[in-house]
Amino acid sequence: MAELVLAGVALIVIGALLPLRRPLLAAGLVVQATGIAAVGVGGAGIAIGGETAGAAFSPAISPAFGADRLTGTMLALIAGVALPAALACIAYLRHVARPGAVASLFGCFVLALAGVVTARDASALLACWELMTLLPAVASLVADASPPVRRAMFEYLAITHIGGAGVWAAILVLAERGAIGGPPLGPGGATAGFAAAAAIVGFGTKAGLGPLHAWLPRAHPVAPGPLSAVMSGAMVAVALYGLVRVLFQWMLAPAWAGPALMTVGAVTAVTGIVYAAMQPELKLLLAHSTIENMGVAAAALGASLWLHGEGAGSPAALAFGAAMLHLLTHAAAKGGLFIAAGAVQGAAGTLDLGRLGGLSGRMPLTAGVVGVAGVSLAALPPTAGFVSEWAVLQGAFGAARIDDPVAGVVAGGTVLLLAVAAGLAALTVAKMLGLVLLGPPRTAAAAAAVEAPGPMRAAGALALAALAGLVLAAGWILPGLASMVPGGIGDDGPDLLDVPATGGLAPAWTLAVLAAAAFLLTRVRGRSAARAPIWLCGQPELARAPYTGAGFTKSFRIAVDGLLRSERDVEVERRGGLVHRVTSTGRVPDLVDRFMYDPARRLALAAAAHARRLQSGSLRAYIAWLGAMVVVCLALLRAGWLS
Amino acid sequence: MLTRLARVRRAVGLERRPPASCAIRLVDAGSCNGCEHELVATGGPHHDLQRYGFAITASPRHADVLLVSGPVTTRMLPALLRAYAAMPEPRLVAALGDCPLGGGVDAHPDEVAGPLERVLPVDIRIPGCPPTPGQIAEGLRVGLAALPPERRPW
Amino acid sequence: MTGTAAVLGALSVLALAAGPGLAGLVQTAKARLQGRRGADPLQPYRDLRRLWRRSVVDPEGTGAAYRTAPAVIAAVTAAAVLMVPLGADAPRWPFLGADALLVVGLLATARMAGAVSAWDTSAAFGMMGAARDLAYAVSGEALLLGTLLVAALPAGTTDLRGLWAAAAQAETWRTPAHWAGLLAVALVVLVETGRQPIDNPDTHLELTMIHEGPLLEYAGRDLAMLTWVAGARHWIVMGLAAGVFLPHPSGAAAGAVVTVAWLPVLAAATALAESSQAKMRLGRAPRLLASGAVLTLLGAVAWAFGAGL
Amino acid sequence: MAGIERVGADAWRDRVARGNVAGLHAAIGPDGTPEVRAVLAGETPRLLAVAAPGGVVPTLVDLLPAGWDEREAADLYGLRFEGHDPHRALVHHPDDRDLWATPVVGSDVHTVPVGPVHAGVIESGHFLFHVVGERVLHVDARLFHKHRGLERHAEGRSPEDAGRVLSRVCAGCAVTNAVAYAAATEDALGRVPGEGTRRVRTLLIELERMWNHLNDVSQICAGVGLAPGTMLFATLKERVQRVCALLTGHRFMFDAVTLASAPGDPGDAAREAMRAELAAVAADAATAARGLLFDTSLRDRTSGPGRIDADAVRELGVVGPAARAAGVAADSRTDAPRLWYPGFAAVVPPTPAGDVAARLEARWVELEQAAGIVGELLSAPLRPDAPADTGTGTGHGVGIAESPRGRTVCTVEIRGGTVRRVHLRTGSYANWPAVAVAGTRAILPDFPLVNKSFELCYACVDR
Repeated sequence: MAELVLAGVALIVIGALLPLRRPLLAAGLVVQATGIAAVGVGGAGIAIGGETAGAAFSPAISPAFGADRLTGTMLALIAGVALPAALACIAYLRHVARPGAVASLFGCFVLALAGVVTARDASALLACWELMTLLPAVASLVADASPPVRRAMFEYLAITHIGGAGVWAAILVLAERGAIGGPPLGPGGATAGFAAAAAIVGFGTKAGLGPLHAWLPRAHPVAPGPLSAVMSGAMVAVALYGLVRVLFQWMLAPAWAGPALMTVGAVTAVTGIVYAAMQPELKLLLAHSTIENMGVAAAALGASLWLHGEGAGSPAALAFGAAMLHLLTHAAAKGGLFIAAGAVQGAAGTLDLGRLGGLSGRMPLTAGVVGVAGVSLAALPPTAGFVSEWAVLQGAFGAARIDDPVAGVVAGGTVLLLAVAAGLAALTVAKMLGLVLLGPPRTAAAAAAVEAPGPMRAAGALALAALAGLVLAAGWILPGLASMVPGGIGDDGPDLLDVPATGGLAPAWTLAVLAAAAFLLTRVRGRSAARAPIWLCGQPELARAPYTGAGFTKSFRIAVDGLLRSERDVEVERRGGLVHRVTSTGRVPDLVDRFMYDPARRLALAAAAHARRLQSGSLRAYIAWLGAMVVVCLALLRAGWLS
Repeated sequence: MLTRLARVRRAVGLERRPPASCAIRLVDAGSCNGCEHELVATGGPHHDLQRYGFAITASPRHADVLLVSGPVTTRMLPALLRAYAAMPEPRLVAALGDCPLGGGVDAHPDEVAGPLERVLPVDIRIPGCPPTPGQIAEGLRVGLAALPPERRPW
Repeated sequence: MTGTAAVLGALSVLALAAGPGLAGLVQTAKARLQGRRGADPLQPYRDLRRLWRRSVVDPEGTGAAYRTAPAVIAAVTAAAVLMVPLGADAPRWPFLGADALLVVGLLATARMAGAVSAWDTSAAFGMMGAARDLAYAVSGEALLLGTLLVAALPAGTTDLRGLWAAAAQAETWRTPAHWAGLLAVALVVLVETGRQPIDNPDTHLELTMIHEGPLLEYAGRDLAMLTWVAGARHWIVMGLAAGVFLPHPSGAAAGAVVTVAWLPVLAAATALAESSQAKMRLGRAPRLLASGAVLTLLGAVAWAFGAGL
Repeated sequence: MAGIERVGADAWRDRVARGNVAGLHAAIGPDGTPEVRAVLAGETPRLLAVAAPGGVVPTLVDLLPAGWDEREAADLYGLRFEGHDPHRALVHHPDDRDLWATPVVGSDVHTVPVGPVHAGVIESGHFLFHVVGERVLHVDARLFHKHRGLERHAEGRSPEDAGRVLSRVCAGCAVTNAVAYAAATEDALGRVPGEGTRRVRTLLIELERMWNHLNDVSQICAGVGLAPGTMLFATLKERVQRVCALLTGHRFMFDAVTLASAPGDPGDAAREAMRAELAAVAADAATAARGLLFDTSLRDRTSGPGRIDADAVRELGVVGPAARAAGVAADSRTDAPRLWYPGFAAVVPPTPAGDVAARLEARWVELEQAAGIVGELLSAPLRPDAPADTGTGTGHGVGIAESPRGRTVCTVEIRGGTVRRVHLRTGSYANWPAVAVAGTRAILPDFPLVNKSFELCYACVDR
């Protein structure tokens, strides 16, 4: 299996070089896709087979790569998103400025992701980590160097690097203590606390955990479609993978880490989905939803860590498996949705939710992807999204049983917050499905939309297959994933997720039975269905007035207006005793931006005015500064100041 | 309030009616509001149309009977026809009051398209200006019962 | 499968037919409280038979989402009905399991199918109802999950049969968590059956509709399915309330009888609750549900403190 | 006899601005040119007219709440009001929304069109809500779906026949409209009814107020889904209507008030039974009202939405209980020489906040007041005047009566024993624009409640 992965990597390298010659663009991407498929199959083989390949983890600072079951799982996840994305690239890159360079960078980005999960020492890990951060920014700027993209990428790099310092700090401390590959760092002392906190901040930033999530909704939407699919589906998951290695494997996490991670995750989930629901643009909506899902996965990891610390092995393993399954299901759904977003943009020329509509009849396959992935994202049974959400909630229920007063507040609160997030996810997905797929088309462009070109359709079909596969295989996958932490739970076979202290789930059978029942009910619906205009209280068809996105979420906003502080202004123009015209403006401000980033930005700008001499404005200079910072950190470490 | 209503119910002492089921949608096609007042009163404790299994529904899609009041003004005619078109088969039309039957107080000929018979097939006729709640309840019950069984909603 | 399990399983299947009767019971009780005689509790069945014989209508411009929604909603609701706990020995359906969280999920799926069908027709009242339904579900799901959490803590499982068994134990009744759940489940019943002060199933004011709004377009058998669903939801939430939170003996036969016997009581209580207050203003109802959820959180905290045990 | 004064176009705006205008309407003047007439209310109501040669007259909308009057006159008589721009159709129903609705713009704005066929048993009328989801930005009311041309139908007939046509304008205000028409006709013919007729007419108009107010409270309860309240007040309304039927032979008292006749005395025993029954209804209503007053769930819904304060009342020309609920103690019964209201004083509710709750309270206090008047009038025999012939008179007349919804003004022009023009401007007509404004400040699900707190007639407006 490891050989397959290596072969795949080689193919991706070749595939990344080919597009530099323009005629070979499509061929290069096909080679890349083949390589990605090989990596994915190899990774899945490793995950299932349980073999370890390549180097083992080592505290030495010398680049080494290898794979274990967790790595294999992550490789499969990366490939699951990157494979359809690579195919989608073939169609998508026709629209960008320098397709060859972007296609090449796409391959490099996938390699960087694979590098992070296969890295077996600190140097390889950090190098791949930095590449993983930089490459999408470079690719985005190559594809489109307009000011908004430049600004978004600047903010992306600024925030991920400020937060990313935590990754360096945590990894270097652990490496220095020999914990990577050696005995895990003990839970006591300031070092462990520092490492855990630095890891949560560092990896959490990259995973989109609040409050350092602000880069994500800026960067993901401006990246080229297939690239944003990989960023939103895989890159954030890789970040949480890093957190798993640190907190679960290389150290015995301090007692506060579990509850803290759970709280951060639950709060992030709600914040992310609240703003997802308010977004007027499809990719912005999807990006905010990614924040939500990473919050959910982080909450499950927190529960697992906590239960682990309390010695509750079996529930801890379930929560861990839940987090990993959630990453997988989210990757499949989000990857598919970003690819579909690319198809929609190609067909309708916009992603403004107010200018789409009625695409279900015109783009059936894309509509299928949006529909199935959306329902999975809303965590509705019997999709894989529900299975993972169910397992996450079971993890939180398990944590609530911990004999500790804090558990009631944190775990109980997490259950409620996750429920709120699930409710909002349904609202968001319903809004997305309605505005994109259903109702009358809102513009002429939407009315004239046609299905995406061949490669894009193939990508969509692959995404659908991944989602379907996850439903059918959830019964195998979840116990398998859970068993990747010590003290795994029993595997009762493929049909019933027969987890102790639950009533069990049978996703595949549930799907089959519900689908059969629904099909039978549509058959008995009555043979002659009369056509009639929609009933509009006696008004003619022209009175049919589709809802707007803001209108759909208004009922919710009214209930929480005190918290959201939405801004609204209605101007009534009166002349000669008559109302001439009414103008309404309104928006929901991002409160994290307003109360955290705006003051911080003002402060930073003021500081920058003093430090203008250091400011060159080029990306290279920032990287140089960053390198210098790392050197300083290393020096401090050596001097023993950081330990 | 609840105890007072219980007293009203005992005082009125309505009988249970033979079970039936019928959904009715009203379209006011230009009435003076008298028929509407009396139709609302039919649902109150003194007459209680629901004990017959009759319900006034919110949408013509749910309705078996289209109940029309008023002389059918030209401005209401399109809406009335749309309501009829919105109903699933089989559908019935009932005229409520003298106006749709053509016997009500006359309106200006330019402004009315009625009587109802001129625009829709009328199955049930409930005369009166306006018919009292009792007359409406009886008119509907007897009118529906008089239909051939295959046309009866239940 | 044991004999008891077979009997309880058969009862669950019978429950598929019983939901509309429960809704009819609420309507009859409401009519009585309003000083009317009203229709008898069997009226929903007569209505269903009438609707079943009428033609369906496919509004122009709608597609598969509109046409399949009633079937999807009916199918998932039927699955949820089968899961209502009637005893500790009830069968675990091999295709469903017996997990409480799945019931929450199935209800959410039905809600989503309704919202999607509303978007498909894009008629204002359906949209309004769907938007409100989903907005209320945000705190409604927190309430429902919080309620299940405080039931699951003493029971030690989310298996509905285990929850049923726990409610039969005296120790469970000594935990504040259970009492918090008991209070919260009353709200769950009102919100999930779409009743006042949250929603008004008898309203004829289209601008105030929640659950009724998306139904306005449906006719014939589509409407019959959705009408059955409205009744079946009564069975689901009242059955959950009775099985998980109300006292009953632990024996299989007596337990099932008492659980089912609670349902008319709950129906009457629902009618009384509905008749004694006005519908809440939009925007306030979610806050009521949220405070119910916070109540369950207090129950969970009390559990964590080990209070009462 | 109400005179008519014709002024030139230059003096028109100035004269009208100084008067107390109770509505405008168009008519055809004696020389065949169209003209616009304004009713000037006061001790003796008068008519002011301006000729519209070429169909053009200066607008008044910047001076007084006459928007609907001008729109109606423009639609029905083809007039153009200079300065009233844009003219939006009111009676006519063009398909193009731009011709009748207000433009409301903004990225998230959409519309919710409701009616003319409503989900409930409600009269036909269309409302176009400009909203963002639940938040109402603007409401366009499009009534006149039930326009039957009754005024035009009455014209050219004898006063009696015209009265019969007008008696079917609206069931809810049948007596008020008949009284206002009779007063206008009698004014035009220079007659004053005797005390007996005045007492009977007052009795009937207050009976009508009683059942209407009971109905309105019932409807407000329905608006918030408080079914027991709905049902209880519906039974009380039913009891009053049964008394009406006993007294006049008709549950809505159709044709009870005509130029020629009024119902006679039912006999002491029957009259006493009616008086006792109405007193019992009033007592029951007071008890039930107290129950509602202390119902916090109801209070929570009614307090706040649909606020029309005293300033808005004056600006919009609101009349009736809606005005009094805002603390404006205006009531045409305080000065009603053609009816019988000795010592009458307008009452305002205890908390005249102008919201739904205040309008609900206004119904209660007025109900009590009406019950008192009815009780007093029923304690003496009813002795209407002997019928009189309307003859072949000529003249203009104005009749004013206070309907359950506010001041109803009827103007009649009779020439040679034939009605040439009759115009009915009811309390509902005056108040509809205020409903749209009150709805603008509400959220969508509160609009039905706001609407029911006014409980205006459509039939009265559409005619």
